[in-house]
Amino acid sequence: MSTAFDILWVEKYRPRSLDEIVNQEEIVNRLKTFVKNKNMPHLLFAGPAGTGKTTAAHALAHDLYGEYYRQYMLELNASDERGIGVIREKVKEFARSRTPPDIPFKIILLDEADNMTADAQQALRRLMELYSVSTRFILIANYPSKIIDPIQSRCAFFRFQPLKKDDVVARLKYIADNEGVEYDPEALETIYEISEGDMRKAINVLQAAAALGKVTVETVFKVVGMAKPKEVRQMIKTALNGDFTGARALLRKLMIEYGLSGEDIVKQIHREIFSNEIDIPEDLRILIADYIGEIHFRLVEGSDDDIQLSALLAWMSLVGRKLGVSG
Amino acid sequence: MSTAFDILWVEKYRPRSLDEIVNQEEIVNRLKTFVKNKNMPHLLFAGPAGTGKTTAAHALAHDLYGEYYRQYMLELNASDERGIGVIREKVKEFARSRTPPDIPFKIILLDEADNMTADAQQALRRLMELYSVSTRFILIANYPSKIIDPIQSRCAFFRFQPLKKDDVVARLKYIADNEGVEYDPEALETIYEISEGDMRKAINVLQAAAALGKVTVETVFKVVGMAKPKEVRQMIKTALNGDFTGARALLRKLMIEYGLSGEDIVKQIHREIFSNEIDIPEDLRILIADYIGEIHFRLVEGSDDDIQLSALLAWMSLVGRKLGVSG
Amino acid sequence: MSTAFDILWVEKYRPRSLDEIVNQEEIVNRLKTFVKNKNMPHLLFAGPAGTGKTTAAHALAHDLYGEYYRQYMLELNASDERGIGVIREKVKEFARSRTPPDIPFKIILLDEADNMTADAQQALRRLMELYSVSTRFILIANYPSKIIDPIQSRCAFFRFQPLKKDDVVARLKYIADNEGVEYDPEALETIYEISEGDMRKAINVLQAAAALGKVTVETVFKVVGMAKPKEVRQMIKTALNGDFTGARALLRKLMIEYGLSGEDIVKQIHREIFSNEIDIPEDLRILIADYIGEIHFRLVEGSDDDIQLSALLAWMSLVGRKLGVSG
Amino acid sequence: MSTAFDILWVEKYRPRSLDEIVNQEEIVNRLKTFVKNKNMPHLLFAGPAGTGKTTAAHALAHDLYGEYYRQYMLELNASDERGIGVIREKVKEFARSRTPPDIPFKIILLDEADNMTADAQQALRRLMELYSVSTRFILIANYPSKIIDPIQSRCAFFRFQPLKKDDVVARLKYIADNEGVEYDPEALETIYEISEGDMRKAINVLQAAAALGKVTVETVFKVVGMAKPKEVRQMIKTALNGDFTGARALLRKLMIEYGLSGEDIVKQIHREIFSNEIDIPEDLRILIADYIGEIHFRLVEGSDDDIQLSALLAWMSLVGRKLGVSG
Amino acid sequence: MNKHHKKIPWIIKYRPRTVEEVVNQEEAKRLLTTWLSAWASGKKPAKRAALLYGPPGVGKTSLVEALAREYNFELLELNASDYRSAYAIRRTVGVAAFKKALFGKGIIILLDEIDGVATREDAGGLQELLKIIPETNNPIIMTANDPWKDQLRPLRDKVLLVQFKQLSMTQVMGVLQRICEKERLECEREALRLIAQLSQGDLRAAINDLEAIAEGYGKVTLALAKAILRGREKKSDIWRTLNQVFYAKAAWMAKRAVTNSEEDYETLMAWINDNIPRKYEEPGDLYRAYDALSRASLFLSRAKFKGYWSLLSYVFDLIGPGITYARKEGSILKLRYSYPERIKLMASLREVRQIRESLAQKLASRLLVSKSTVKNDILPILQTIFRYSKDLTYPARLVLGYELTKEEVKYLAGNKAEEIIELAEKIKRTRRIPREPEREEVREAPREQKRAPKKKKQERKGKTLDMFFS
Repeated sequence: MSTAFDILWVEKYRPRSLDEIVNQEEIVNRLKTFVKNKNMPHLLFAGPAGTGKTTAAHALAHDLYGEYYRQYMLELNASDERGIGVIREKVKEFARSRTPPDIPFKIILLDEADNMTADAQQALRRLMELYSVSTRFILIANYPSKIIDPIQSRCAFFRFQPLKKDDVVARLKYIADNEGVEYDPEALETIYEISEGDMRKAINVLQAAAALGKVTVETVFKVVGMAKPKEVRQMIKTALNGDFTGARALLRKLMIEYGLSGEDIVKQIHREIFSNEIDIPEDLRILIADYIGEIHFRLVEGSDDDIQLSALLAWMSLVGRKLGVSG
Repeated sequence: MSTAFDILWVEKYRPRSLDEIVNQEEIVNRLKTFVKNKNMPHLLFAGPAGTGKTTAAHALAHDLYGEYYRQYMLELNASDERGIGVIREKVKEFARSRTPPDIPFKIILLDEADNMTADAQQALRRLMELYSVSTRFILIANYPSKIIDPIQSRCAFFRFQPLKKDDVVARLKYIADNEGVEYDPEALETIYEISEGDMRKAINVLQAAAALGKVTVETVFKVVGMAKPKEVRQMIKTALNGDFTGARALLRKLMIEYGLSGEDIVKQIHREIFSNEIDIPEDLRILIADYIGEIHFRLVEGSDDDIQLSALLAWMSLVGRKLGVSG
Repeated sequence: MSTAFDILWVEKYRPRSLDEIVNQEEIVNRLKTFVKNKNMPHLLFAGPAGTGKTTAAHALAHDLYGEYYRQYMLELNASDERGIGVIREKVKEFARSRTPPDIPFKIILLDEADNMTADAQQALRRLMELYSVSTRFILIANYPSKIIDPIQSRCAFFRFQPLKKDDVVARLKYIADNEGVEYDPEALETIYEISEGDMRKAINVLQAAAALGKVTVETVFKVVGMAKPKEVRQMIKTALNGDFTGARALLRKLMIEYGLSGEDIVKQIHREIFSNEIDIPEDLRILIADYIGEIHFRLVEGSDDDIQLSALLAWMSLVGRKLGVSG
Repeated sequence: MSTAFDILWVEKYRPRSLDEIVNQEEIVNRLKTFVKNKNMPHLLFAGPAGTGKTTAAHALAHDLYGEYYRQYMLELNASDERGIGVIREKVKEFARSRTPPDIPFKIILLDEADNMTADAQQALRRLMELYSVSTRFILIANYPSKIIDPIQSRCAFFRFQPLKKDDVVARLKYIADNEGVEYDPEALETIYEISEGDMRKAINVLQAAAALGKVTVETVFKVVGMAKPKEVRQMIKTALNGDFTGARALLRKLMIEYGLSGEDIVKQIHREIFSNEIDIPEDLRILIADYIGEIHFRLVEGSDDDIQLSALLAWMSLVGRKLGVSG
Repeated sequence: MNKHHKKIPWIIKYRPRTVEEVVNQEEAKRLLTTWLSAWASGKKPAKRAALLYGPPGVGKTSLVEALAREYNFELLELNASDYRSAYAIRRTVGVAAFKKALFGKGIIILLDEIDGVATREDAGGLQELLKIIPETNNPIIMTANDPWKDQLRPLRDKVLLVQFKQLSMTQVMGVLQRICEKERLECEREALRLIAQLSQGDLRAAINDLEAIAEGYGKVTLALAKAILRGREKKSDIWRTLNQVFYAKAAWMAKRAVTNSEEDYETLMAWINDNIPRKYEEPGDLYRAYDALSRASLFLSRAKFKGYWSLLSYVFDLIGPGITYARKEGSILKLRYSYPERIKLMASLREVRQIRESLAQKLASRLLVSKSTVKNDILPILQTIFRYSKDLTYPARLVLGYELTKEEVKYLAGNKAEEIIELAEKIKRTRRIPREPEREEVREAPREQKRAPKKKKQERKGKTLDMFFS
């Protein structure tokens, strides 16, 4: 029974070698040269979540060392490991361990390197120098600007692009078919929209939705804990029509029925404001986008969901009324 | 009614075993399989307040371990326990304690898990891994979106739906009959409406109404009104009439007599402002809601209750007088 | 291949003796007197990053003790070494070590001294007294105001000025030519602009850009993780023209294609607002600069990048429309 | 040469006996009676930093016990460990130690007593009674209101006043003449202004400025890491005149030329806003101060110096323009 | 000897020796005498410990010492300068509680300043004490300034509470007068009046001040008193500060007034908070003043909780000039300043919040909900039931069902409390309560509660024996 919960599709369908990676071609080609040359500099992989940075690093190691590559690769997570001290210890120990038969270096993979403080990065830089003979670092970061210059200037830089819609949908289809999952094609596109080019997230959503039965637009929204866009739009329209009480009733419904938090809802309102499905005059959109910024900030600071969202809806009905929008 | 003691009906009529739970059938069925198999993954129960999440967890434990199940279940509340450190200690100690005779694991119940910071959740994740051989976690959350992905992907997910009208009304009927309470059937429906699918709230209202005599629509509303300090509305009216000093006297009374915190009172003011029972022009309502948002933010940042509420009242008397509201 | 990544140009081209330092003439002259006299007081070097403070300290020691000066100089980093306790131990041990043949004192170089707490600085002061016979301290700080009075009053004070454009560009040229790097002259000026008088940063950027091939304006912006100013200006203009939706499309492009974080983009907008390349009426600039402060703070507090930058653009379109700017 | 930097003038010129203290006459007279009577109650010395509280305590002990008074006085500093346990131990041990030949009690000096936790103060309070036969306590506090009532009621209270300008300047003159330091008389007054009646700070600034050569207004501002008030006022006035770009140019100059941090500048602006040199309505001062506070908060939370100070100047230009202030 | 005696501080020299000499605590004396005579006659009273509370310097400790002498008890004193961890309490109090006195009728165990038991260093001390109290063979007396502190909550139900009143000015003066006579000092009556006034009922402070003046000058005149006691002029200081704020002529004056004020920020803000409406009248003025105060409070909390002390300066801007220049429309009212209600009500506020907290704790574990749910959802319903029930036997039965304390019933029932408590007691007396009440309904919780005391008893016996043998 527990197995159903143990194998994640993101693991199951993760490409094992560079050849299996179907996008990021330019990057893959550069990495393949390293494999061919049996040599490489330190690497810095940057780009949004779910664009395959970690996968690429593993595939590279796989192609360099073969199937049992993990003994030659030390995986660290900068936000997991407490402090540079721990990292230093682990690197030291790893550097002393057995070297691969064929390749003159081992690999240290440091995930979320941009989460390290500048001080810790300075210490890291020194580690990279110290062990540069026998090891290569692969640093993974979402925001390369948070990596200090001295490290950047020591690394070959790879920028991973967000995945294209077709690539993601094709992959989801492939997995769904392989797993014998029923699905509405529309649902897969919805998954792409929600995951914003993050392949890992997309596959996770697919798996979660599949657990509920056929994958439909409906079930997708259910598992990601989002309200259906139509209902959110309904609430926005009601508010802009000046019917605050009505909009607030819809808000309560979203909070209670979908179990959405204030931040969830604000983000969805923000998303809908910019969708084509809703016809809002530009100047109203501007006003709302501005006010949403304020409300989101207050929520982040810990203010009460209900209070802040009521304020937002109240405000929307006021401007809606003033500008005579009919939603 | 012959015994000397009485307890609250929510306690008295709480289902003890899964069989006694009359709604959330799909969930109950899935949970029963766990009992039958004497095995289960980690669980995540999400859904609005009063839909029976905690009750289900206890019933599950009851059915697994029998009447004295509490010795095999560690109950924690994330917002009560100070920090992950405390939780870690308690979990550690509990894991070491006696194991149940028949089942290979003990249960750790973590309520309000969505109130934990992301960092604390990361630490929790590690705890779940560490003790996964001998324990299972049941996490309870109002907002599943606030649970980090790595935890979600390790748990079987159960979404509790708000209860249906029929279910709630039937339950109320059963209790009322059992307790020998007279009632108008209509009143029970009113109770359902008011409690928004929250069974606990519904039973509480029923009990309070019954204490006043026959349960009628009238008494239900009366009870709901009584359960809110009447001083709140009076304070709002006094302030909007421009009488700051009078309003503040009422504020002090609320704080001293009811022991309410600044946040409690702000929330109640907010609720009143948006209720239909108080007659305020729409744009005034918005102006007030906006300032309430600001004051609530200042309170959350830790500033003084009394001062912040005085400021709110001062502002309300100002706008009240300007706009000539008579509350 | 790996060598190319191992030697940092900042190291390779660092001046070794005071004579090789080409700027900060006044400071260099004062330091040379110390060498001539073979005596000096404690020193405090203050000034922005990359103005040569550490380099000057090393050059001074080099000129005092000769090529193997490092045995007579203890280098400590206040933010690296954990606590004053560690510093005290190291200083104690160092004071006991061999004295230079010719000079009656050894040097202790304490970098980032302004990062020490006031308490630690008090302890440091006592160390300076205790070992004043046989050692001299050189304290390095970005902000001298963070050094406590009793230490300041014991030190000769040197303020390092930011480097001039010509100095920096000339140095970059020299290095590029020496390393056989191709470059657009314009690119070197861009590097100066970006590094704001910080020589170390400038050289690091040069090296990183050179790793990608010919150094062009393009590659420079690529390695520093910044959008091209032209694109940022385009977005600003679009917003100020009142085309919020258009501006937001450009924003999404910056975020996704360049992988820029919200903070990166806000900083770049702030920078462009004050550039000569964009023609903004003064009152508009005022309004925008004020609002950018708010938005940057919200981001620092953890609010959502997309929401906050949308709010900023919305607000810019709003004022743009009101004031009838045509960008 | 090195000696000049080793002896702190605050130490060198600290009065040794009560007779040498030239200000706080009333207090000194009362203390002298204690010496004459060879008896005293517990004492509480309160007042701002640098008004001679610690000096007076030492001088009193000196006059009571003679030159080697330190063996009869136990000094506990805030930087020493002062948990309850330590207080209990140390005081008990000291009380048991040798008594002075002539005076029936020893002295325990507790510096910065207002920094002790309430718990520690509770422990202290009973000790004061228990050992009152053989010891007297002198408590030193900046904020006497932080001393718990039961302790206050056990002590004779001495309030130290901030020093008068003439006293401070005269003392600085005396020291400067004695040390053979050249100075502008104006510079000494500037030192007084900056140190706000804190004699210790004043002497430290004098010494630090003297290290640069002749003590001038210029060098004084240089060593305290402050811009010249005139320049800060210039920036404020420019902003209030509505010339935002001009004000910002001055800001950049302050940041780069003086090497001031954002906090330094914010503090100086705040100081100048209330000066008479800037001619604005009083209520505007408060409005600005409030906004400065907000900006200051954002800075300490980690927001960007340049962005936040630009926002501040922008805001000031805005109100300046609106209200037609001419700074 | 005599010379040495002279050097003893007056607060010790003139501390009351007999019960008679303790000034103006008749009610407390009566309660304590009755309680102690019960002990003396060998009948242990129901509550085996007493907690004396009241402001400092009103004679709590002195009275205990005097009583011990009068009733011939030995006195064992533990105060905040002694360790009071669980271990220390067990070793000292635990032993003394079961010891027979060598001389006299028994041992009074005096735990001074029980509110000063440190939360960390003395961890477990109070819990240990709670175990000893119901069993002790000797009277235990504790003193405290503030009995409503959170940590003392469990103690309050188990002890005899004895309140000590603040001394009046005349009473303080009387004592000072007597000391002057004994010391053969020349004392001006007006000087004594000032000292008494400034002491605000703290006799110890007054004696100290008297000594400070007398020691220095050999006489006590009004002029000397004024000169030397300036530091204690708290009240007049706050009035001066308020005047300087409300009537300031320039921003810097108002700012200086608040910066130089002796009061801590919270107290100062409480004074301003309560006195704004006594000076300002126009709604606009009121609003501006309160908004400034509210911003100040925000800055203060940021300074305090995040450690950004540099932000304090803005607090002063806002509560000084910010208040002054809030007045733009109306004129200034002539009402006299009033003492902040908030400060007066602090104790009762803390009390009611604590009752709410203990109710929440009790109900949360029974109802399987969080404490905040109890506070926000359950308590209002209970209040409705307790206040408006047609038949009060119903709430009375709930009192028994949840073993509510009197304090808790008072909170829930308001003015119906007495009636409900009486009813509950009647029900308890008249109906036989089954050993295991409502087995079906109340499963785990009550059983745990029943089991717990038994276990404790065994533990304690073991410990007592150990103590005798060690």
